[in-house]
Amino acid sequence: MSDQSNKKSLIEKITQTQVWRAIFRTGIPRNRRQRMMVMLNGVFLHLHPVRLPKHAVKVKYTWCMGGLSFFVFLVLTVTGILLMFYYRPTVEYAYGDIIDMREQVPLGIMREVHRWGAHLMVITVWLHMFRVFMTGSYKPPREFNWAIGVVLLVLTMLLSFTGYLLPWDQLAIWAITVGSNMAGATPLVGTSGPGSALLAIGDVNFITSSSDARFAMLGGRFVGEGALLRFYVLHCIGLPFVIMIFMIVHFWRVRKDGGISGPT
Amino acid sequence: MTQSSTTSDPSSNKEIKCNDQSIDRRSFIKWLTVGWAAFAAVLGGYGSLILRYLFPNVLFEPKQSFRAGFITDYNLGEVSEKFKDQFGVWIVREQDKIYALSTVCTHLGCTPNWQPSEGKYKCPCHGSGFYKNGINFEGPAPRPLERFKIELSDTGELLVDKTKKFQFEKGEWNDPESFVLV
Amino acid sequence: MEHLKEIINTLTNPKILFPSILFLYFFIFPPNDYLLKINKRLKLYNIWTKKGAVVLFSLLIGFFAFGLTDPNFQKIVAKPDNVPIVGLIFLVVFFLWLSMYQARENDQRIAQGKLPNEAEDAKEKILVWPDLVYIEFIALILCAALLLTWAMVLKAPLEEPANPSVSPNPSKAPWYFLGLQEMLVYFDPWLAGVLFPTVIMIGMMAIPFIDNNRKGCGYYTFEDRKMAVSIFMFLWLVLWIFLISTGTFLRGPNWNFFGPFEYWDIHKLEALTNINLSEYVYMIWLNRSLPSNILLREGVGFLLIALYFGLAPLVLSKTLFKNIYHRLGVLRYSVFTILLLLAVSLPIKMFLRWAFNIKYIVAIPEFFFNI
Amino acid sequence: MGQDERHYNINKLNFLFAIASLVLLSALGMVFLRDNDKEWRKYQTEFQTLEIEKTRVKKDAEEVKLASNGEYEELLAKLETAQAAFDQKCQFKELEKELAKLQAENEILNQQYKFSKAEMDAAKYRYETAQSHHAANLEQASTEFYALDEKTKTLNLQVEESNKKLFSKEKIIDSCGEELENLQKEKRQLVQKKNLLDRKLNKIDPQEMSFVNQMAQMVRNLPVIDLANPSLKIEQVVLQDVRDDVNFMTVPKVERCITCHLGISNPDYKDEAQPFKTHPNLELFVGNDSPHPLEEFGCTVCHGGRSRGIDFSRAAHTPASAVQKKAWIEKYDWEKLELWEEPMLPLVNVQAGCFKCHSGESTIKGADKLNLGLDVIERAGCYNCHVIDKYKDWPKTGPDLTQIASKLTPAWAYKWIADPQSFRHKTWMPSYFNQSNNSDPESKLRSQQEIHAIVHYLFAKSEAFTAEVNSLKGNPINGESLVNSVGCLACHQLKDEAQAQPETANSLRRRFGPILSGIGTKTTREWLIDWLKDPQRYHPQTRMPNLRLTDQEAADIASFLIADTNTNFASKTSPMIDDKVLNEIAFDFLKKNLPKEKATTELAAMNQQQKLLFSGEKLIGQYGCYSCHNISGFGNRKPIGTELTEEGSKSLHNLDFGFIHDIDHTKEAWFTQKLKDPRIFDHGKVKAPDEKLVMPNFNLSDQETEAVVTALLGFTKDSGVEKKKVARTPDRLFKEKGQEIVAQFNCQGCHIIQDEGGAIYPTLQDWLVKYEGRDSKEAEKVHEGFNPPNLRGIGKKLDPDWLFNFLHQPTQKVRPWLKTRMPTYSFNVAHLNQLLKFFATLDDEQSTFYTEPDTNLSNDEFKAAELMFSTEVFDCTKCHVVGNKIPAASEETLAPNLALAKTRLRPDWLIQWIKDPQSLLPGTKMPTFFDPLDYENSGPPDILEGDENKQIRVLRNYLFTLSDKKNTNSSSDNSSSPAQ
Repeated sequence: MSDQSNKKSLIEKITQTQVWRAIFRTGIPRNRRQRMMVMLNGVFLHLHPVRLPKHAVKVKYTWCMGGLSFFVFLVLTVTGILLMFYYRPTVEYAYGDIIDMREQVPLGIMREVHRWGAHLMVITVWLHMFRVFMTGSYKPPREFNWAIGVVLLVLTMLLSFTGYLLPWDQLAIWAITVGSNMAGATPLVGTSGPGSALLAIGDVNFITSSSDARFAMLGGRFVGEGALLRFYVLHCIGLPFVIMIFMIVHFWRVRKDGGISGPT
Repeated sequence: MTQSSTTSDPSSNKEIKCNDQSIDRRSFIKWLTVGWAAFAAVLGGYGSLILRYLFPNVLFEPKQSFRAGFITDYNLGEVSEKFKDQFGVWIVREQDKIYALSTVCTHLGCTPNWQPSEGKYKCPCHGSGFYKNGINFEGPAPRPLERFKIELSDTGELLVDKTKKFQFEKGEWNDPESFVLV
Repeated sequence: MEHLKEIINTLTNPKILFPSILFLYFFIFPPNDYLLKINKRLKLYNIWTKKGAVVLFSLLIGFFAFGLTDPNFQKIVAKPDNVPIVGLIFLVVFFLWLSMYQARENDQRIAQGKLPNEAEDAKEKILVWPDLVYIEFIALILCAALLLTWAMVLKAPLEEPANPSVSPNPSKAPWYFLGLQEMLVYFDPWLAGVLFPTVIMIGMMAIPFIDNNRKGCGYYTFEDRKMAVSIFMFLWLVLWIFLISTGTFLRGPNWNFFGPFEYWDIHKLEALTNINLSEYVYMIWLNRSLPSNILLREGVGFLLIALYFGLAPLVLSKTLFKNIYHRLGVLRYSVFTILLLLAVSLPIKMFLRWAFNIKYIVAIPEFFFNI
Repeated sequence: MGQDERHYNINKLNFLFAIASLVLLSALGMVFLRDNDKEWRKYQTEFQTLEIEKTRVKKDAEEVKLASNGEYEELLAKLETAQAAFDQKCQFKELEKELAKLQAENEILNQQYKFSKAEMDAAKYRYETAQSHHAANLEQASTEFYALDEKTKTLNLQVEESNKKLFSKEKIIDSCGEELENLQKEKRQLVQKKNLLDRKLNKIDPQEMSFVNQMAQMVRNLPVIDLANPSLKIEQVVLQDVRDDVNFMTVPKVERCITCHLGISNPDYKDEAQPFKTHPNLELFVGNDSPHPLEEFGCTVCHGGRSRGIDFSRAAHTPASAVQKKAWIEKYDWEKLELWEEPMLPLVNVQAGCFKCHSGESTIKGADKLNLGLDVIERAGCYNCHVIDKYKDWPKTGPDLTQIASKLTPAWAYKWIADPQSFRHKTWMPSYFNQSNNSDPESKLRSQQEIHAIVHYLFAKSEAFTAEVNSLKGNPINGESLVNSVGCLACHQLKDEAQAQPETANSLRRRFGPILSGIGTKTTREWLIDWLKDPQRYHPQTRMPNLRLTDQEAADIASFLIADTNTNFASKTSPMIDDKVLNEIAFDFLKKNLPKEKATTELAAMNQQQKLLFSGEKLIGQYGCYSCHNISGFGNRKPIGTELTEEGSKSLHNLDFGFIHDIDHTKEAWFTQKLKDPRIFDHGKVKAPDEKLVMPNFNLSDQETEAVVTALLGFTKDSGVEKKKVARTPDRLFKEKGQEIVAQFNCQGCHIIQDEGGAIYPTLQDWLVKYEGRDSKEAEKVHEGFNPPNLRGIGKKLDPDWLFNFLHQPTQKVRPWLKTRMPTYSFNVAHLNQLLKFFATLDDEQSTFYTEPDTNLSNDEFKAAELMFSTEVFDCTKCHVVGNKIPAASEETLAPNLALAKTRLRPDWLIQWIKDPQSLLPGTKMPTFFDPLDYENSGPPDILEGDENKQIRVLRNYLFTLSDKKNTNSSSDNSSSPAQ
């Protein structure tokens, strides 16, 4: 008996310490005020407003796809960071490291989660876009945020595309070869694009296989060491950095444009 | 609220300026222009810096071009297999020109063999046959073999550059870079 | 059984499948009142009921269940990298139905003079804690569970080590770009790979600025914004999801078409010879050699292109798009029609290729300029 | 806060903003400017100008050549007429129209064919699948296919017909222009060189370019734009097989030297200044056809330096001299590249680079300095104290001291150890005493006692040895002649020259054994006679061979050598034994192992003899005397020096520069200093006598020092070049092992092997003048006849059994007129087999055995052979010795003993030799009887039907009979063929 009362008071004691209260300002949200405060005070929960019209809470309306996209992005970030501990982006090691991720790396599932997560994110982002279109949510005042969303969609696919090369298997280099050859056909700045011959003075051609758009993308004349490194850097640092900035703006604008869309 | 008061009341701002220092308006514009022009130039500079950084000064790729010796090293009508293993190229000397033929079968990418007695390249995988000049005549190969860029160096040596291909079906074999006149 | 497969194989040949989808599409998502009337008369609108859902999914599941008995189908569908696309098909169909179901309900309410469901709901405000937060929490837990299970069941694919001298047949781009790769069959890379993606991106960003219909914001509806939904569905479902599925499941070795139950025979041959418009004009109609002057040679092609993008908007503004022209104004209208014409150029080019073996309308390979 | 809630004056902020932006802009501008102002850009620009000049000159020369070429002018004229004729005759307006029409038709037909064929192929596939699946539509597919097939075939026929028509029409037009075309082709060939130069100039020379191209040349190298297609660019070679060792792994070497050294492989630039100068000896280095092409070997694998550097200092250039250093600092702001282990080798030591890959060879072709360094190391015996991998298991260089008492006196030994140079200036015995760290008065006193102790130990431990006494009285004059002729001078010199002469490989070969001066002061006649008769009796491991001297000869030589004395040395006195100092020495050694008190009592217990003996042993251990000499009691002691196998890779901070600050902090400077004065790094250090540096001074000349330093720099870790080393095949190992034996026994003192050696040759010329009374001109002409033979080609030439026996016991007289004797060496069976394999691999002779051909002769053949052999035809015995029969001609014209042919020569070789001796041994005296240029008619026409092949074979077979018949008597006296 005394034990139990002791325990209870222990919990109470803990929740009443200065440390606890310094971290959890509002306490357990039991009443309306506390439920509002918990949303207002938390840095992450603050993404949401305190109150919403009823339709916006319904899954039927939102499909939860935006939130899930963000969640999958976080999963990809975490798994991606873990994979980076074992993966070396060089033509000598990349393929072997990928094999090892299944063979000897503990729990050997991180790469699967990362890869399927990447596919899932593309799908959730598309469905999110679909939902936003079907509810007409791009209409004023949310035009700009729709544009941001389009950028995020493109960035998502670029992230997936850059990650595609990293296993350095046949699937990887040929998918990237097919993809990057298109860049070589860019008008004016691609060697096999229309008008590349125009960027020349006299006999000196300025668009060559080592100075065109494709080269800038691959860091070489064909998919090789340079491409692997470039795609790695873009995949792990460059594009995540950019997409995070756009995501911040996207979320911020959701709130600033009047919260989630609804009939007016 | 403070924000709105400053923006909503620009006239008072202006008035003070105009009354006190009328010359300042000109220098205001002047320095602002200079400042933004310089700043724009800086941004452009950084942009070109990043652009330039994407193009390395040297490449570590395996060599795609090689020296193939002198024209006199090749006998008339001969198909030289000297560079087949290392670079995947046949050097063919004809009556009036010399060219470099790719050793990749256009069907499924196998490597055909040169059969001097029959005067043809025969692919061991699916039996595609090509004439000496690379044109397909039997088997499943859909198009002729590709040719590579070939030119004379300053010293008169032949230089083969594999980064540039010439395809017959595109009419590229008439391109002067696709052969060297003897 | 085999017979059925044969029939499906024949039907899925894009030369048949694509036109029929195009045809059906206008009745399922009618862009104007006239077609809507037909749609309603045909009771096609009833797809978006719960009964319709049962039928739709029975068909879909039935097809896959039937298909999985076939080894060729199995091989393609069960390939780890293709699994997401199967999932995508189910998800898209489900959410398509879900949105249209709600749209249909709302449309009916509006027709009855009531407010849409969402507006009804919006009158009431709800605290985010705990309802929404909880829902989201559950959703992401389910999502994580899905991911983990998926990861355990299906190994991420890993093929042979990269080998630049051996190209697999077929070489496919990542699945989400297969729409672009499909376009490559009909357009030069600079169009399919560079210009179109850029236009798609810009066009998508431009949607809110072109669509000046104030109705239909914040609730599911079809009838309030027929035109917008119809065009979007055309681009998204037909030109994107459908082409991706085609590229994944129906494109085999040598980029030949294969029915879902067909064996991917590397030796399959199709008559794919085609011919440029200029050759048509000079060699077949005028019975002479091609002129050596490029402009003269490609003059007809250039003229056609100019007419397509110059004249068509004008004609349309007076005829079919009269209302739209008035609603959008000159600038919006021109951007809209140009984008639309670009999008429609793909089916047009497909049709030209299939019907007349037209390779390029303008063919200047000397400058890599082919249209 | 002001009225409008502002604090700063907005104008000021604008101004500041403008200034700040301008500052940033100018900083950014500097970034681009600096990047555009790199050293290598200047060099490349300079080189472009140079290249233009060169090309212009070449082109002008070519034009002059063309202008003076009559053939060319003629051709031009012909061409003109041909052109005119063509213009006149070959205008086929009608025909061309027709042709155009035909062409159109042909194209259309072709297109139809293509379509039909594609359809047919598809139909065929459908038909085939239908057939294999037994599909219902088989019939339909079949008819479809066959219809299309038919259609395609017809179309194909039509196409071919059209082709034919087209072809015939084209031929009419072509044949008309045929002559013109041929002429044009001819012209093209003539002016090809000029055209090439023209084209090049068009590309590089602004004067020959269009204005637009000039613009392009300017624009293409501007900042940022130079990303596209610059003419100035960093050049590099990536070497997969030559790798940089980065400790965790090796990575391919990246060579950028050619970014500035632009003319390095182009012979046109051999007279230009650096950095454009051509590399010397392109046939051996850098050139595409050389064994070391640039694209496979690069530069720094030999030269050292930082191969990725493209800045003068950062490439780790190293000046060759102080003068150059100063010049470089002025010209290039040169500074030593710190934190880089492998700076470029100074030009004087550059051959060190060869050793990386060629370490197995004893003489490296073209690397004379390195070879000299290695030779010095071999002679001086550096490897005795310092382990060097290359010289593992090499014999000790110093004489055996275990029986020293029979040869020397203690007094002589004392004086010798104290200062060997006072006895002989050029001796390999180095100086231990009176060096920079032991020449202060106190050390000098100590040194005296140390030497006493050492001498005492040596003599106390000396074993008994009795020389075989020879009572014959020697004739010194005869002795002198013998010394000069019998072969001593291959390894010895008679005179000790104070002045250092530049050394060559051959002069070092003649310092293989000690210089024979002052013998009278050194040893006794008895010992000497015994030594000369059989050196192995005194020292079983000695490399001094047995010359098989008769007693008289030995006595003669001994009395000649013993006559030479060194009076200066003899008159020197040695100091007395000083007990006090001796005590100190002994006590110091005792103290090391014992507590002080115990050491004191121990010392007190010893008498002087014991102290000397005790200290002597310790001192021999301390100085390492046992490393070079056999000394009793030092059987298996390890050498005392640091290992030198990877000395060249040693990090600079592992070299102790001590307090010496006036030399460069480089490896080569340290090595040089160490060799010049091995004790110098003790300077300024506080050290007990037994802690001092002990490396002795070899008194090397500057030339020798430089050579040794070169070799030391070459002793590197060879990681990274494995793939480029010559593969270590069995043949390769035979060669290397053989070369090692050749070097160890100084075979090249007498013989030429692999085009090297014959050190004795010049001395034989002197001998001819001095003792044979020939005048010097004649001697120069004939001395070849007295030289020991050149061993080129003996792998193919000599019968392996014979060679084996001969090397073991060379008693058979092949060339009886030679005064020089092939001595008897103490080769063991392993040596002999290795030598046999060595000579065989040198000549690519795979096996050391062969099958005996049929050498029988019919009677006719025998007669024919005799005829040819006789004076009538070839007159072989005019020169050739046969058994005892020595031709009457003067000695220098004599040729080897033919009686030995059967046992000595390989039958195949003999055929070749008779056929064309010059091809086997260019410059041989053997006459060419069968002219290789007109072989078919070269033999005597009336013998054996004039069949040359037969003549040669028969002659060979005849020669093989000579030993059997005529000379059975003669072979008896040199038939002491070894028991093997």
